[in-house]
Amino acid sequence: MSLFFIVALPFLGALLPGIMNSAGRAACAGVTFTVSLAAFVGLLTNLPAVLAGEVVTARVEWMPELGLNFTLMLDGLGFFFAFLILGIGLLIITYGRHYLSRDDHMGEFFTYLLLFQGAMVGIVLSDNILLLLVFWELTSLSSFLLIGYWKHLPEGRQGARMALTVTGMGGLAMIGGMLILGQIAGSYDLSVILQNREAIQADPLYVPALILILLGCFTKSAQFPFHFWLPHAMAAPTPVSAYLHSATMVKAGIFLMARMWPVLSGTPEWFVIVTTAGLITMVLGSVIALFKHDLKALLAFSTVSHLGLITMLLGTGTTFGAFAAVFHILNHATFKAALFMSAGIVDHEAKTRDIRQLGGLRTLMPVTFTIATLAALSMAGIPFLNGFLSKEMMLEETTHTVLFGVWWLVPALATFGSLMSAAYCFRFIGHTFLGPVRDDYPAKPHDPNAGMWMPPALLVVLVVVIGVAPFLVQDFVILVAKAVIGGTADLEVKYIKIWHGLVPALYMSVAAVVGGLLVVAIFKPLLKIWDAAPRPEAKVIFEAIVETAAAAARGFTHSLHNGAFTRYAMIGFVAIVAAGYHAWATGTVGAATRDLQEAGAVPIAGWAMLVASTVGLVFLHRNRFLALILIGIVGLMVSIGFVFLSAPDLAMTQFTVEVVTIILLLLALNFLPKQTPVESTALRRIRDAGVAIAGGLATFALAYHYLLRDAVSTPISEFHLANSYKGGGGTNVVNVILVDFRGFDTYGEIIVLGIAALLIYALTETLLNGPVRRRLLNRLPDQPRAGDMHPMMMVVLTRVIMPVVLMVGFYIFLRGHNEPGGGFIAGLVVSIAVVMQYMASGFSWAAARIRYPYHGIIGAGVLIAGLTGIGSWFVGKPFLTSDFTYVRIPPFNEFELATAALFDLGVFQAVVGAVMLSLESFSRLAHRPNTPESDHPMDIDPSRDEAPPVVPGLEKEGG
Amino acid sequence: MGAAFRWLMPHPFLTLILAVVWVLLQNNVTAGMVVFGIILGILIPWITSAWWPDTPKGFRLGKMLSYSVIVIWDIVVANIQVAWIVLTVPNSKLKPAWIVVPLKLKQPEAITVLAGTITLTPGTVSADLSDEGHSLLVHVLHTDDPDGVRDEIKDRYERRLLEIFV
Amino acid sequence: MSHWIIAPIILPALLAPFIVLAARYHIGIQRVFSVAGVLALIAIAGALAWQVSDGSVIYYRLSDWAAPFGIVVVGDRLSTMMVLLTSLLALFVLLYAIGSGWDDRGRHFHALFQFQLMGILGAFLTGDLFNLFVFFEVLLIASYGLMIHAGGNARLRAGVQYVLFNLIGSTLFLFALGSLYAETGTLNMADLAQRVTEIPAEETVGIRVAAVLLLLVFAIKAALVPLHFWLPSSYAEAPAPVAALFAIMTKVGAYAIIRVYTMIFPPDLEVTSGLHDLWLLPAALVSLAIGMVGVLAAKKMDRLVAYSIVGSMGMVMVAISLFSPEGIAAALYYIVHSTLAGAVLFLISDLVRTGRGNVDLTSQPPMMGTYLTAAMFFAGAIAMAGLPPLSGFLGKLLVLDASFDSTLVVWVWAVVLTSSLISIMGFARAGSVVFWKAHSLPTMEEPVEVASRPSMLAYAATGGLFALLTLHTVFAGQVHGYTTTMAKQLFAPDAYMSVVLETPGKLSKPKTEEEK
Amino acid sequence: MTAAALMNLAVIVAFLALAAGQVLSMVRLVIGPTSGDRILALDTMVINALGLVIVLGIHQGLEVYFEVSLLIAMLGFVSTVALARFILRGDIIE
Amino acid sequence: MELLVASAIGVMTAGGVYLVLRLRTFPVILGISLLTYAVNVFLFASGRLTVGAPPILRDDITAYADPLPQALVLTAIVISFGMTAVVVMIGLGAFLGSDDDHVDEQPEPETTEGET
Amino acid sequence: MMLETLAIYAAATSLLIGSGFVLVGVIGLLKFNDPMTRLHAPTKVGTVGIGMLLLASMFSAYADGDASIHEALIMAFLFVTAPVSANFIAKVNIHKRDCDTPPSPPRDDTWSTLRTPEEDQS
Ligand code: NA
Ligand code: NA
Repeated sequence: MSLFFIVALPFLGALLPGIMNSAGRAACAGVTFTVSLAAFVGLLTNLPAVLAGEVVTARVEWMPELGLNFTLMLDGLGFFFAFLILGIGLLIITYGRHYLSRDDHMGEFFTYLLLFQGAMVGIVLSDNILLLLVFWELTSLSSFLLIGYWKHLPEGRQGARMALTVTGMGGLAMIGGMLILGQIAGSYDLSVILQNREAIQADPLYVPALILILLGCFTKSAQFPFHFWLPHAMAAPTPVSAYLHSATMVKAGIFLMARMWPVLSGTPEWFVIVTTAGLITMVLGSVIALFKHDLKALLAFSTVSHLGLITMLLGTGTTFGAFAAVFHILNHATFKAALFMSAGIVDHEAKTRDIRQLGGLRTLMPVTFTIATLAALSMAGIPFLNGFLSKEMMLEETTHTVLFGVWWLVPALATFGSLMSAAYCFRFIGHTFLGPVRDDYPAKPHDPNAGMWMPPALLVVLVVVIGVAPFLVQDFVILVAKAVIGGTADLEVKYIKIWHGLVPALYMSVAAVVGGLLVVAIFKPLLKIWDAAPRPEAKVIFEAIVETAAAAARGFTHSLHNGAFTRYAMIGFVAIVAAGYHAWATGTVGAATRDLQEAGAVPIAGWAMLVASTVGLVFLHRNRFLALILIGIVGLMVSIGFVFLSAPDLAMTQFTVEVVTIILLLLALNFLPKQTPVESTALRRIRDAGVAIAGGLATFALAYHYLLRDAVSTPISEFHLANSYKGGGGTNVVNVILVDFRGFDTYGEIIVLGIAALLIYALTETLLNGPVRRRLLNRLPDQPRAGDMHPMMMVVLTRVIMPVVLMVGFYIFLRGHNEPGGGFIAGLVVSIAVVMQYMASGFSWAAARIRYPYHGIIGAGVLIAGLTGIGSWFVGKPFLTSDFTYVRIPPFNEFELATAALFDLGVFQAVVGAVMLSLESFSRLAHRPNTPESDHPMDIDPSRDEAPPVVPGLEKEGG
Repeated sequence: MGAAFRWLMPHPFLTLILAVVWVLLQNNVTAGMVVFGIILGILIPWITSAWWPDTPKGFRLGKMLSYSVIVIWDIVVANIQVAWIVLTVPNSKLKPAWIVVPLKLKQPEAITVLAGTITLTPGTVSADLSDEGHSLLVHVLHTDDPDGVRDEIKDRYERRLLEIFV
Repeated sequence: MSHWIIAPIILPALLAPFIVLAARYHIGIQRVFSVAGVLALIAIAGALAWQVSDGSVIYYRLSDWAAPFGIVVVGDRLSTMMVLLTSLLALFVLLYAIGSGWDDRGRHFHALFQFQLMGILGAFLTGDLFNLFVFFEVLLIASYGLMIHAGGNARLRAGVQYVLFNLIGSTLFLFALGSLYAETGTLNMADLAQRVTEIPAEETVGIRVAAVLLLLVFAIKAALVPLHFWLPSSYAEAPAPVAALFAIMTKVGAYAIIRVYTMIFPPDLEVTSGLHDLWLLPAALVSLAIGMVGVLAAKKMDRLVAYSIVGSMGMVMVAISLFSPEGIAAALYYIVHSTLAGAVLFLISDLVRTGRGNVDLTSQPPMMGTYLTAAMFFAGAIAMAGLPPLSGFLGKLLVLDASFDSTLVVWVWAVVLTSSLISIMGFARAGSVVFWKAHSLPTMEEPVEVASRPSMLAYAATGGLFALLTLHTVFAGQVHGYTTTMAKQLFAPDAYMSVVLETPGKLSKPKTEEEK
Repeated sequence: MTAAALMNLAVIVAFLALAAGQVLSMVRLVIGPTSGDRILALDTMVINALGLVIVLGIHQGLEVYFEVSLLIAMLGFVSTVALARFILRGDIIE
Repeated sequence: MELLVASAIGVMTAGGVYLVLRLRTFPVILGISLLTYAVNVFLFASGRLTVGAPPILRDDITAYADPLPQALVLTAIVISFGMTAVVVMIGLGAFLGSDDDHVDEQPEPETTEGET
Repeated sequence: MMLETLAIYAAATSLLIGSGFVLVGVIGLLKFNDPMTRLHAPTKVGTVGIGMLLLASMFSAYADGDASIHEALIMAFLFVTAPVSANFIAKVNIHKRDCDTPPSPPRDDTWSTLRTPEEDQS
């Protein structure tokens, strides 16, 4: 079967259990088993090729530019691991089907399990280190889900996050390492990288790469100092622990070290780091395991210890070490999975895993006892069981290993580790199964059904078979070991023997077993010492670190983003000025190319007014009404400046906008406090003033710089001046630019205005339909009010002047193309005319007489502008292309008809609609439906003295 | 005919004003401009008629013109007077006063013209209207004889306006 | 001249006023037109992207005036891809808004939505800097409207800050444009690119300041630290579909930086050397770090997502600031990813809100629709945290790979990898609290009043974005290959410039002919 | 004195008078003390600005400032009324 | 003349920045308005300063003020008007909802929960 | 030719007179010590001042050869609106009690500004 299928099957099959959950537990497990089995069989179909020494490959490109491709390969090492993963997987599925209770969501469980299985198979079959990274992280993710499977357990959630964080961290480090490796080798394909041992080890980046990759391996394989997450992952259901934390995932790190062995090993750095970490882990794990009361915790630390052992073997960098490591991987997988399942059975039956509550199960659960004992003895290194063989090889290897120049260091520690290992195995057997039968088990224990004990039993059979007849697997182990060391080095073939003679390893072994028994004998006093000794609790430390990190992150983030706009603005201003200054300071300043123009008294007076009003505004801004007047003067002065500097259109626009803005601000100020209180400290004001002055100096310098220099080449506006009349049909070049040369800008501009109005309307609606409404209705004026709402003089004047202003608006609109003016200013003028009417006779009276909805006016305006643009398509011209002609109809003078005028009409409409809709929305906030509405345009009208009372409603002609 | 005219031209005087405004805006008196001005003068009041519902009755244009001449003359004289007061009379010697002008005028347009005239002419500003609209409050800048000012207002302006707005 | 290239701008610009004019009281009709418009946009965008995929440049003269005198719209690989991305995002966001009923919780949602699209698409397509300003304003003001859609006090208060900060940004933009015009006398991007080369070495302050001010403007849009402060609150408080749409808005800033600082002020331009190439990368790294730290710090899921947007923009900017073809290619791949991932997370956050009434990261009884929502959150978190197998991981690899030659490579790698870890911690913490811890609490007798099961359409829309993310992952090779050609096109802007500057328009001959 | 010289002088005098008028009005605006004074001062400043534009038109011999003057004349009034209404009623459109 | 215009820009910018840094929305909006004036004049000045030559074509005149910045400023004025209206409205809405016109978020009591 | 020269003289004279009036108006604004009296100066004197400037503009235009009448429109605007502006400012002064309290009207209750609005009575 293609390697792709082997990897893909678990992933694709992962969907099935989730879907099949409702079909029943048997179906759910069945389909999972089938999927796994299919992959397993698929793997086996490749066995002949592997045994023949071939490397099976498959390749599909994914991201060729990056070098990340679906490149898979199957050699001895890969086969070995895949075999373990899928084979043990089948057993775990069988076991899990019986282990999970009826309350557990089995579909979810098996989905996660298959995802994990796929990821693991992916790791071991990857021929591309980036692809390997993908699967690597996938195992972290799927194990996160599996560990946290029992969501209601805090230990599960915490264990899951701890595992994810630690292995995630390692994974991220490994990304770095792998990328360096790929950069050195020039490819991310393993097959290429494995050929580049010399180049890689000679590269200055070898050490960083090595450290980063080992970080990944050590975290995944729970090597010191990252061993602490593994015991907490034991909160997972036992099948998970058995599968992930003994047989497969934790071995991923080991696998990777084995996989990269040809290129990474053999250097002093590798030796020191890997061996030391392995040795410490082995010793530490075994010591902790001894004192664990939770069966699974005990097993977990034993796993840590054994992984340390394997790591140490790989660290030696010798071929024999690699060979021994491979063999121990195999053996450990068999006995450890069996042990986990046994522990699970005990837990399942006795409803406790606490070793202190157990004992005497030998007679109650004979089958389980047999299985567990054989597996534990194998782990303890008792002859004729497979654990003995590989442990002896390990001890043998240590006698050739000299660390830090001390010859006895490694053998002594290894022996001590083995001793402790034997001790906890004996304790496991003794305190669980031996001793008197108790009467206080949480539940009455008995052997489970065959579905649960058969899987571990199968494994124990292997334990015994390999232990007695190691030659059966010898060729296979050699094959795998060869794959590890790669084609470059020769494996000094050693036959696996039970009896090597009286070699040091044997003495060490004996010492370990005897010592182990002794330790168990004096366990109680040892435990007292252990309990009394202070020792860091990983869980507490981890949680403290995470919570500290989170608290620090919170403290940092929330103090940085404290919701203070003033702070954000301050930082922004400082950043802008600083960046601008830096750009300036690192540049060159040439001589001025333009002369200063003389300024007469009038500009100076205007300037003084502008400065005075600005400064006045800054100092008097707390009086908001006065501030409004002052900003009005600033605007007025700017307008006058525009007039002076040859920009009549701008002056008109600025001035009209100013008026509308003031009206708008007055409408808003009606609701707001009329004074701004003093809240900031003097120091803060000084600081703000400092920033403000820096900003002012910056813009001053910049403006002055540009004003004294010409542009680097002729401004494009030369073209506009030259072609405005010829091509645009207008003599007001500014207007022609607006409606023709850059009509597209104007199109966007009126849309901005239209959106503003829609927004204001929408928000008003929202406010009036929300909790604000009540507040508005109950609002009392915060200042005394005069009696005359709609003064007569104003009303009468408006009657005459509004039509005149409308006419002026029309005039400005028409003239815009050739003289100052245009649709925008006209629109503002017309709006102001209508606003005058609103101010004179009030909102209700005036609004009732408006014939056109402002929404419609905006929409129509924007549409007209757009459709005018589209109109040019029909004559084969681009959007907004203008055309014009001159016509003469007596008695009128010749006049110009331009499509630009139509566009300008759209502008005009949009402006009128937008301004009016905005102002109307503001007014609606103040409008109170419960106040009496006037039927008259003015409050006081003596001509009504004799007139009959007006019937309300009749007056609303044209409304 | 009358109704149709009223509908077409709710405020004939306004139409006239608008036509003049149009010609002034164009800064150019041609036939075309005048015609166009009249068209606009009809069109715009028609659009805005809803906001000027009641047409003032019996407006006398001729008398209005002569009234305007008087007012313009008064404005010129008054301004010189006020300028003199501003420049020469010290604050301590200034004798400002409130005067109340009881109104015979009823039409808002008429009252407004009167109030406007008062503001534009000798040292007086129309400040307020009483709450039923029967008296006008006027502020005088400098006078020894408030009642005389009141009588002159009534005689010189209100009397004429009563003839214009019948 | 084919008119299709301006269709992405004109279509929403006509549709929106039409909706206002004809359908403002009928939410059903609005929905139909809005969705139909977006579907049409997708078709048009797809066709345009296809048309320029061979490396050609489509060019359109508005009002028939040739560049640089008139405004031109230019479509190349980059701009059309951004248009397509925006349209696709818009479809699912719109469907979500409809499915969740968000569009009916205030007025004018659909009109504002269309205008928002117009602004964004215009910004991607225009070839004129002042016109870019106008489109920025269009997209901003529409975004203000959408951001405060449906009102509410917290939202309005956040809205005030959002608007104010962007007003400062708009002001800065005008300062930058004034400086550029004063210095060069032109506004067209291609023309600018030509004119800056004429600036003498003894007179560089003008153009240097202009270049920096413009960069700062775009940096505000791209939420680059220390100009990012506007983002977290406003994105968190915005209605979810709006926030999801906003995921593309930060990319407008990134796009503009890519465009302007590869064509007009490329890294090898003498007069502006030592500016953006100096401190853009550090700022990007700090953004990435601050964003991901914010993920860990967040107390609410919507804030968490908002901070992740800051972080992912940091990542994008890291890649951009390498200013190499590889870096830009990586950035463009990552831009697509982070847009989709950010949007999807905002929608999921809203699914949570719908399911339990709030998005506080505190344990509460199980919500409605937990399983699907939890699964989606898990996937979204994987994408955003840059874990395999989704595109975030691939993007991260691309960025790391591209940064290998940078002098700051150690910093890049350290920050990228560390911030990944922090975000993993943050997402795991959040997911665990919201989705797992709930199981340890008793189920409520009566469900929270405000909680309800999200609608199928809402799930489907979210799922649709996931489908896009998946496609982005599965076809990562093809997409990255395309972004690589895109980056190459960007670093050889001569073709773009010659198309823009050498095509005659009304009353004008191309510049080069005049010179000959 | 020739007509042109007189005209030149007159223009300068007018400019100075208007400028002085602006500055003095500004003084009144700042010292107030009443709201009425401030509105009045602003109104005066707008009128003076209008005067400036007119004189500028005379000075430069350009017609194009007419529209500007017209607008100032029309709209200055509106802002004065709006400000006064605000003091009188709070709500300027009611 | 150039000095006057440039310094006016500087003064308005400084005033604007100072007001933007105030604590209430109203002065902040006034500050933004000042900044808008400053930048409008700046943008206008990018066409350099010309007295008495508005860009309205006349038969006998060849020199005009640069019309392009004028058109740009006009667009900018219109846009900033729309923006001002919007920010005033949103600010007002926020004030009406909370009776508080601080521009900064006001601190609220701390509530956090660790995940264990 | 003669007429044009005369027009220039007229324009100059109008300018001088106008600016004089403008100045006087502002002096009044500054000099008087009561809000109501301050109101007199600029609203009227200023108006005439600007009127003279407009007249100057008309003369000047005539001197330049293109007769101009549209200044009259501005003048009309000013003359029509000035009283209303003054009226509003006077009302502000009365309302804010910034001036002497006016005598009661003979026929009606009070001045319209001083009447407390119904909805404010409580
Ligand atoms: Na403004
Ligand atoms: Na703006």
